[in-house]
Amino acid sequence: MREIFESTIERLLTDLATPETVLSCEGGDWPAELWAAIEESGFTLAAAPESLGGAEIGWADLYVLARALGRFAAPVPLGEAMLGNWLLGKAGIEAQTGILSFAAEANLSLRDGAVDGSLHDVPWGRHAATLVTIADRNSATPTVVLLATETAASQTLSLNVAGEPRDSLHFSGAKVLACAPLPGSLSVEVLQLGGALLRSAQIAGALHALLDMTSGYASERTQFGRPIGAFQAIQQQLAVFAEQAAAASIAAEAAFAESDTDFASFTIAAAKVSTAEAASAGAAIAHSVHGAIGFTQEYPLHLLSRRLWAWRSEYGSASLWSQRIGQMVCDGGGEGYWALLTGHACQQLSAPERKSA
Amino acid sequence: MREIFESTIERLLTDLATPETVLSCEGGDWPAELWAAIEESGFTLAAAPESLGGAEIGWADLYVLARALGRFAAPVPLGEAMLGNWLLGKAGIEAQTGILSFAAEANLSLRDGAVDGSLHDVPWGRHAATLVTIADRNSATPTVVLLATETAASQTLSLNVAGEPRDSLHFSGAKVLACAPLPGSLSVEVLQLGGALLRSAQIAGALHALLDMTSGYASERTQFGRPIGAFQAIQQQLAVFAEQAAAASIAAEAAFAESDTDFASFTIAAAKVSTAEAASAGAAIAHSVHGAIGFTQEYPLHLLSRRLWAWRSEYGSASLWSQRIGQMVCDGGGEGYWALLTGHACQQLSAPERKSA
Amino acid sequence: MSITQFTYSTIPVEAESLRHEVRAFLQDHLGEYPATSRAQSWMGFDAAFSRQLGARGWVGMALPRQYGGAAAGPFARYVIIEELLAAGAPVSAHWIADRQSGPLINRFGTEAQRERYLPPICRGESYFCIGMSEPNSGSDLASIKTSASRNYGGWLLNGQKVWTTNAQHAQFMIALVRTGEKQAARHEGMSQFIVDLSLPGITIRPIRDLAGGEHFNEVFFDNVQLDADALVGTEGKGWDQVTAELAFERSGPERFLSCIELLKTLISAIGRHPDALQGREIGRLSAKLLTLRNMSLSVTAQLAAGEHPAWAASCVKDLGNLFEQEIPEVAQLLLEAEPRQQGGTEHAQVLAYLTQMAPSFSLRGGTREILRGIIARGMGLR
Amino acid sequence: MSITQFTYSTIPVEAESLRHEVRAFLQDHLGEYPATSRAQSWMGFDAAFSRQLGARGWVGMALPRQYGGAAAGPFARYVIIEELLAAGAPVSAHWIADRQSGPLINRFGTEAQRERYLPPICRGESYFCIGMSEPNSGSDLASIKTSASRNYGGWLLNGQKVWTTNAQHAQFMIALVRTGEKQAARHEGMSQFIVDLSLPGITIRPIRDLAGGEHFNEVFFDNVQLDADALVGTEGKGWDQVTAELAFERSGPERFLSCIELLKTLISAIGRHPDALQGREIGRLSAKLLTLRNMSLSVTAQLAAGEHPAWAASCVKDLGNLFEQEIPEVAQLLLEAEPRQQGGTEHAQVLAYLTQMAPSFSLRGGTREILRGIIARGMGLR
Repeated sequence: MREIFESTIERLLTDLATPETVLSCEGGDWPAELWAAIEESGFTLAAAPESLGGAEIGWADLYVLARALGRFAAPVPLGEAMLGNWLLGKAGIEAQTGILSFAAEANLSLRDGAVDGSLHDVPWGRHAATLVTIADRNSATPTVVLLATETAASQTLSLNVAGEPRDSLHFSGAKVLACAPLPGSLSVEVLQLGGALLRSAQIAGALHALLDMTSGYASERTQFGRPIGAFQAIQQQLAVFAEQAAAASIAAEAAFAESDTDFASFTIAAAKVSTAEAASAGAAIAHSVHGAIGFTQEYPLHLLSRRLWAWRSEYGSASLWSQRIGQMVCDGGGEGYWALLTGHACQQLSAPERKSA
Repeated sequence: MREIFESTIERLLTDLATPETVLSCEGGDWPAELWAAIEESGFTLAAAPESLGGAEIGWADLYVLARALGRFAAPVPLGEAMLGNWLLGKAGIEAQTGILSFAAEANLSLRDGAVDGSLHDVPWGRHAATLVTIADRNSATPTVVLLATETAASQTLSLNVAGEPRDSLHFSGAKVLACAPLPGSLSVEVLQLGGALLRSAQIAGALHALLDMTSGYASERTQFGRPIGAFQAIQQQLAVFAEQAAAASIAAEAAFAESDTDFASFTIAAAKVSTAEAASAGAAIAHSVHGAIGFTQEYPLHLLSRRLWAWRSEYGSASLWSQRIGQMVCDGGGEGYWALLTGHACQQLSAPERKSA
Repeated sequence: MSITQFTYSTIPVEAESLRHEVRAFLQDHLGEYPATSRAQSWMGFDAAFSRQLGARGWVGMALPRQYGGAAAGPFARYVIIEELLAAGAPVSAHWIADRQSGPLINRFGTEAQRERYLPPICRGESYFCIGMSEPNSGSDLASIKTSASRNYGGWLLNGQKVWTTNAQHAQFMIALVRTGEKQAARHEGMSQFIVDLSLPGITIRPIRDLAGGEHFNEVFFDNVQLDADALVGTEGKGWDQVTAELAFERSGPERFLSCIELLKTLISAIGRHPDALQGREIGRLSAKLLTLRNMSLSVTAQLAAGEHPAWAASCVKDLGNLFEQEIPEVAQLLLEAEPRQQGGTEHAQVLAYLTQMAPSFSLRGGTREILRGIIARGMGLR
Repeated sequence: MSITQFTYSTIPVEAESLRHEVRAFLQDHLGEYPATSRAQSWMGFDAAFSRQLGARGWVGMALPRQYGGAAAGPFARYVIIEELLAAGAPVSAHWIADRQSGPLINRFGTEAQRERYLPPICRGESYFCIGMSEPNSGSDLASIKTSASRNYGGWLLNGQKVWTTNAQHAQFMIALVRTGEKQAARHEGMSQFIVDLSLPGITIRPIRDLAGGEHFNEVFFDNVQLDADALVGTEGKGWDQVTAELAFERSGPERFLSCIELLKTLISAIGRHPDALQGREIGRLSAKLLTLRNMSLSVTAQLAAGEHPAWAASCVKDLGNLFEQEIPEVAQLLLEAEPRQQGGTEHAQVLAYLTQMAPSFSLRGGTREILRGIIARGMGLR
């Protein structure tokens, strides 16, 4: 399954998510042809149950899709659509075709089938047709809602550091397309966790591509009469980069594998920490090895490095997730530490507090 | 002045604080000959006012003494005696000859000329004849007291990671040798600041010696047919070490220079942070470059590295002093930041809170 | 070389007294200047501002009085520069002329060159760029190929420079080019020229950077006819002159203040009650900054004393770069404030801008590996 | 080589089921063992404990049944080992025999050697050390000089080894020595021998380390007469055999658990209400540990599949070392608990001990520079 998914998405992205397309989409252009091809592949519906129009694929197998999105810096909310349809499915709502995104940051109240409030940091919010989020988060009955973006009273446009849309949408008495109670097995932070999960795989993919680009450059570029990759100082940096990329890769894969049915919050948190730290180290080394050329818009390095800088912060920084792990670990004390680590798939973090600027 | 001080102490320590002496004193032996020579030099009294038996030398000039103590890993409380006599002088008490140390950590109450309570982490407490500390710290009238160690009811012996005595002394109704109110110009944390000041200079000195030892070793030791110092990876590490040693050196010197009359708490805090971080980096690089030989007791590297590990923690870790600077900076906000940095000599940290294990 | 070269040095009172004056000037002239503009630091271009600084005597102030300078010592210039940088003032127009080209012409130029070029520099009206790197030369400047050959009218210039900061705004370039055959000694046969960028045969093409800005340029020379007096200094000694020039380039406050605006917006965004992590990191960075400034002042004192502290200057540059590049990294860990190209707070926008610019800081004046190589050489290891 | 080599792998159920058993055993046998002893990790020596483990079948368990082993797969051994290390059990007596010498003899030894050496190893009674480094050889093992020359009775051994862990306690050493002239190919002409350390002509001198412990030794060979069957494997192929052996040595849990006891005392000392800095650092280290373990398990799966993941193993080793060495550094920043050689809390004593031992962790099985060189080679850079 994974092999077919991977080869399919790779073929599709190789053709339609070229560096030129990615660059042209920064700032808000929409890659209609790419999205059409993705919809046709059926991937947007993959995680939903078969009974609700999906293919009931688990996250373990979807890992390769999210990683490929990162490797190609794909300027589309495919990961977001998969997660949105997965949550709709959990709530018993029919899977959505079309451009679907989600909001983990929501301050939304639901009354009589209509919502008031705002959604923040919505990926491709300006382009999405529908959005999944959770209303009445702090009540006894948090509710999964599906909204049509056209019913938003207003939008506030934002771009992350890679020029990807991260918009806010404001609703005032807008009718929901569908709603259903959040199942008791899911926490209200399920979309935050899902977002962290997606970004960890995208970071792993982007790091992989960036490592290949950087070691290739080091082999070709000569200075002082030999390839710069022949200098010990450069070799040592590239080795560190490879280690970090490997750590990111396995941390992200572990998070998907252990979340196949329910989100494994400890492993997801660890994945976001490991990938965010690897993103920082990898982007720095890639730029250092490339020198000036890597700083130009025409060279594709920045398509990856700028996304690494964006994604490491989205759905919780390395600090936020570290602190949540740290709180859980300290709750268990030194005596319980090893058992916690080795039994981690069953461990869940307690509810978060989010700092904001 | 500095040149004479430096050449005098260096001659003395070269003769009497040999690596063999330092090693033999670890665990608690007392270098009587070394201490006798130091007392004869008059340095223990240097910082006290002339009117009270001292030489009224400012800290700017005493920097070279403290740095030399670090360079030679000298197993004596000369810095402690200088600080103790300085504080006695501030309080109008006659300078003390003999082995004098101090306690920054004190929980001592004074009544009718006698004290109850404990002193912690006292350098060479088991050897000292007299101790300076501040009693009634949390009262309206904190008091400088001079105690005879023989009046202690009991002692709890401790050694830091370099085998230097850091003892606790417990007093119960012990008569003080002298006492006087702490001058209003001094904070109750004056001994903590003074301790941090001394250790920053000792770290700078030890790093200097360790850098020389390590670059010398790298030039002599051959592997794969050439000196290991010819490998780019080793060169890059040694360059980082040199940068850190330079930073430590100037940070410590700045703290002494700006504290010539009153302790400049911001600069002292910055010195402890800079030297503690340099200590960590320098010790790690020195051990990494030396390999196995540096791990043996017979090679003198560890006489320096183990002191760096001890001193970086004493009188406040890099975290503690960073947090205190950070609180002060945040109090001033972004707008006031640059003025704070450039006017730093006048800035004082507010009173500390100390975490303990 | 030894770390004892770093001796604590303070700014003399007369230089320190300029600080109040320049702060008042900046308050008047940049009062409303937004943080997102200040974040450009010495990349911000404003010719009118440069002329105002020139009118106050703060451009080329270290140059002799007869050319419009103030014969000021290094510390006076230090105070002016660090205040401008700390405020994020737009100094890029005159920056290179003030910092490198003016001192170079004063030191190596002829009397006629001094009289011609230095007064407009001091007025803040004459802008220079430095032509060093070429395609494929990178850190290995001995491999440059652009050449000037003697002809009837002086010199004929051909070739190409790249990564030339501000070439699109500058009137002049100081170009390092080949004037002789490539020698056995790799650094011989090079010379420096003052190239009037308005001459025929010169094409300047800005290079767009990853953040969408245009600071770097490609500059092409196609049979550009230079006058005989375009040569500055001695024919064939260009490398030695450049090396002397680089010493100025390695230890000033521009080596550690590039992210000061982000540090300021970060501190304000954190507010008066930092948590233990925020307090630790803000304090740690502040301690480093204080120490770096003391190191930089120490090198300035050595320069003022006529010494050539290449080793010490490289220490400041490398530590300074690490510090500057660390600030966006730390910032994104202290607040859940995602960097924003569009929308978001001023802090989020400054964070986005400087996160993207930070990798370029270690391209300026020697890569990390090369700086550390210089230090290792100073320690006798190579 | 590619990072895609790291594929998430879980411990098979039958191996995982051993965990409960070994935990119960450790609870029974190490209940009161103090943290300061646990902190010695795999440096702690206790022959009685090793024999108890042997009796449970947990020493040499990967060896064939006919020699006393359990023919267990790599994951079963992994579970046992990580539980022993996480508990700080004193495993040093049998550690090298279990981890390196047993597998080596099983792979390269003769049937007679297997029958003679493997059963007592599996009983936890036979202890080995590894003689590799020599004075001045350091990381450059091709430069070793200790030699064995053929004579009437077998081989005559002369020379000196150094940094030999546990030689003072072991009955046998696996020694890499020169059996031929130094060749053009630097790594030829070496062979491995099983040296009975009770033979005449052998002097063992412990080396005191910076913390006062004695783990390393110098071992001198003065005309030591070895039997013909002391040779293990093929004459002249010692280097290849050692290289194969090193693959076992680079990626196990011993590569990142050396400071686990300090992490535990630190967590307990912090208590249930970490501040923002403490929470961040404890969580960050825990995330790293989880990731390292997943990497290590991935390499184990590759070994189980008969692959030779040298590149991947070096990644685990280098990251693991960095992690282990970081723990004392972080610990001293999170609490004002000064490390104590004498007095102070148990945490302060564990901190002192591991602060001092940590530099030695990167001496084991290849320095940082060499490991990174292996990785760079795997990437095609050299």
